[in-house]
Amino acid sequence: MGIAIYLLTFAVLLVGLYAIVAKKNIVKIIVGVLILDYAVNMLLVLIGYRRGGGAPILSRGQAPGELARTAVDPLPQAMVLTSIVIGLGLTALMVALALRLYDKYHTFDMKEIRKLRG
Amino acid sequence: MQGIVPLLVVLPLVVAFGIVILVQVRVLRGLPVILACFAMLANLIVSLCLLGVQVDPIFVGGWGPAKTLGIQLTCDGMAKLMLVTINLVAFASVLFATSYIRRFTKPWLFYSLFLLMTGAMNAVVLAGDLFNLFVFLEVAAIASYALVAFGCESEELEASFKYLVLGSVGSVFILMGVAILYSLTGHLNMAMVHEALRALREAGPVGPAVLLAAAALIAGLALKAAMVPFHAWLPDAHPSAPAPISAMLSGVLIKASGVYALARIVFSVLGAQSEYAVILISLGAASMVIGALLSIGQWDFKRLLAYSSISQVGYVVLAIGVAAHVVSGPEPNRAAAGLCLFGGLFHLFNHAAFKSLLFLSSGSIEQQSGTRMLKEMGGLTRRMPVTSFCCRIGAMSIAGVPPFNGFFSKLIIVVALAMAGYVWLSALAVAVAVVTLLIFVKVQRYVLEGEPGPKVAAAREAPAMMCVGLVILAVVCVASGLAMVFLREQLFDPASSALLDTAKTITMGATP
Amino acid sequence: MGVELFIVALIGFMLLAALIAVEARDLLSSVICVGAAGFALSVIDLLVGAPDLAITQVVVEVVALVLLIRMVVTRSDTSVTAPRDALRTGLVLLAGGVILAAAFFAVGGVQRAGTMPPFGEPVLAHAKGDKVPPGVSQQYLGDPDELDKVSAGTRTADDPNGLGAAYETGTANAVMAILLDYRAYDTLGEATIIFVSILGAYVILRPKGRIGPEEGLLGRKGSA
Amino acid sequence: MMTQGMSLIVKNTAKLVTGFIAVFGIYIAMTGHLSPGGGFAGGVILAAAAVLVILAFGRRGAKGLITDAQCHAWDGAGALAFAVVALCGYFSGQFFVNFIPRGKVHDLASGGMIPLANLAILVKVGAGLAGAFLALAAFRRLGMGKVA
Repeated sequence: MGIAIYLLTFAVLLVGLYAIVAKKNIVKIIVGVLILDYAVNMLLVLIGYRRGGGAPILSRGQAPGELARTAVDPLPQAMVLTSIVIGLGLTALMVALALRLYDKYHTFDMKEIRKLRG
Repeated sequence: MQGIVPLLVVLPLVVAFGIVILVQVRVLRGLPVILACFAMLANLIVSLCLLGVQVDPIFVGGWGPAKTLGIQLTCDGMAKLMLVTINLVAFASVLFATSYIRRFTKPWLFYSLFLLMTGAMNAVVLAGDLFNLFVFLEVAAIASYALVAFGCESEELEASFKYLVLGSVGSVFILMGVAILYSLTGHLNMAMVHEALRALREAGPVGPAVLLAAAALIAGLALKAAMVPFHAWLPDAHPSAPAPISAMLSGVLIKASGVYALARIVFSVLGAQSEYAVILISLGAASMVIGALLSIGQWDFKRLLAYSSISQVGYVVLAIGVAAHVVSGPEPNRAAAGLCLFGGLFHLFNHAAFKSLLFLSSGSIEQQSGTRMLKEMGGLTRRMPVTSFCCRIGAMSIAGVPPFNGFFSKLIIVVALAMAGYVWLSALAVAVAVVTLLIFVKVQRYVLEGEPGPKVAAAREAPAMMCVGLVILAVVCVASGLAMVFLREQLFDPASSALLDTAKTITMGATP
Repeated sequence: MGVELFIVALIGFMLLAALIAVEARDLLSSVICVGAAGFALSVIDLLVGAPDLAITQVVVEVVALVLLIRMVVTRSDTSVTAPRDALRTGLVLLAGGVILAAAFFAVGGVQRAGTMPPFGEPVLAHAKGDKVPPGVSQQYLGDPDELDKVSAGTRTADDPNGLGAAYETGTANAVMAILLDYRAYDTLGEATIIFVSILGAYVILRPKGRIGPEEGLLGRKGSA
Repeated sequence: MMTQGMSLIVKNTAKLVTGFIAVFGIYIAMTGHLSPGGGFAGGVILAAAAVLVILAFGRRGAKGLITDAQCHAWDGAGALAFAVVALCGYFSGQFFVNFIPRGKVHDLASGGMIPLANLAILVKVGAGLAGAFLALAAFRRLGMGKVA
């Protein structure tokens, strides 16, 4: 089961890669980048999972030793938080670029854009 | 002395944040320029001051060194070399930009992004932690995506989009590699990962997981460095940017976030194994040849320079790869490896100087004549004496004409490759050097000599600040060639031994 | 086992949503499918004990989705008509096959030696004497034996060294402790990234880049 | 027609809930060191409140509440505040050192500089994203004018 989980994650990554390489539409390419981000974030979260583990947050009245024995790995979560932020920043930038390109060429199609550019 | 290292990163960031606030106050409109110049000057001075000083690893937040809980900053010889290179080119570019950027709207955005990019590059170079490296790679990359599109013209937007998409694919691969390495070792600190990987290797052969991580990291970083199968974005992105940014991108960004990170990861994290070395050698050789061949046919000045960047960075990666291969053997020939690294790193420094110089002079020519096409230029020697003199120095340096620095670094690479037993690669390097010479003879013939075209007739000498930026880099080009022996002792030997020492610790216990 | 089944189902859903998003003819549906995949990811985050990520993923998804929908909805050119590029598709299939095969080896589909640790057993779960010790995260969470001593009263917490985030930083949430104390420098980078990308968006959305008449750089007429 | 924003129902609902959303964002950020959440999530929620206002009332209508210049200034100020927190540590020994007493776990005032850093990030992210959305909304009309 564990292998299936990892392989499915890589499959999601490949779908994103496919969209970026094979698609010509700007929106589809943006979608591809988003999917790539999801896939790699998911890989990181899954790496930190400990079977039966809870969130690495000490709740009131919980023994700290108990938490240290059972909690999932907090470090990948911190990494993913940063990575999500990067994804959001990239999305904002890509949307701005896409709007600007649409403004110049009136299309989202990269092929058309090349043609118009001559 | 130790304590000032983080300032290299924080000062540009703080100034960049400050500019955004200051600009809202109307009376202070002129301040961003001055602040940016002073921040860059301060950075240059700090990085030069660090040269003679032994800096121990710094643990941010005080979470070390007993337990490496925090992020480590490594300021070893290699990092110092890169810091000097980055801040030198950045200082010259920002001086150049003070005049150049006047024709763009909202120049404060430019200065803010420029400072953020430079600060992030300094941080990349100082990083001793895999994830920290990734984060600041992203900062530098995102700033450069925006700067490529700074003119908001159609071509620039398209180039920026292409660059952004390919760049983020590269980042995703790098993050994937970091994730897999973390899952194997439980550490992010480079030294600790290195240590844990060595323990794993002593227990058994290199596992598929390490290979996948290495492949992901090398592919991602090669994308950032525009090595040949991954170079598609560079010839669009670099020429589209404003000239000071082209100089930064070609001169230092692809080296800090590509070549430097590759060398660091291969030597200090994964360990110089022959598998990785072979990959580096083939990437380097392919880039060297194909970049040069693609560059011959170009008639757009900046595009030609961009293609030749691919080729010249190929030299550097080739030399580093050969050094890694030499080290990975059972009885490493340290002298040959050291010479390879010296050649590679010297060429890295030189390429930063002359390619930035050429890009800046192309920007100066473009601003005065309004064209980038070689055929429309000509006869600039009389019209723009300073610019064309600097341009000539840059062209002769990159072509490898004897008294200039490019000649020495190429010569050392060729000799070192032969010494390490790679005669064919050495011959290839000579052949590419000849092609490069031809390319830049063509550049000089069309840009500087001949009859002035109709567009160039009105051209005058560039403003003083732009000339200052050009002259600084031209002086560096000439001086680093002449002072090679001195620089080798001060700058390059510490850098190459920093790489070799970390590589040595891992190859000692390695099983083939 | 129950959690793993859920996770497999959710990733399967994500895969499906991603495929639809990539192949849909209508751009709006494609964007919405990506949003669905993002929300599925936040549910996965909840299942594997990462509520911080779940919250962040949800709110980021909402804002990103608003941006994307605004981008698509007001443009007239919202559907894809271009045929597939057979060469590139083939190339991707080939590369994808290679990557999947490499991943299959790396996650331990064939043999156990030298692969990634199996799902649910991270390095953190290793014992101290194992070949690969638990790694840095155990130090963030604290040494369980020492923490037990503190709870039992046989050790005071005056010297928090080795007692983990709760004692060393005074923070109940270990993820926040890592993010803003142990690795705060990364977070400076993170804040810088969002700053840079927003400045970048301003740069790109300026109505005009250059002062003076717009003219193409290469001598020909610029934009349409 | 977009300049006037959306319908009256949307506007009134937006008026009602915007405050709650903003307060929730601030709450999430302030308790980030005790429970899930944190400055970044809180900032995005705060920005979502601003986005709601901009969408409901149009860019012109939202002008009384949010302007470009304000967003720029707060964006920079938040980032600068975070850097200053870092630099305070720098002057008390090490870069980014946690210079404030740790306090008692589960208290609001625990974790030393972590709540401060969370607040700085809240301001930064909230203002930054709101500003970016404002710029995108402004650009939309610019583009519409050119489309045939």
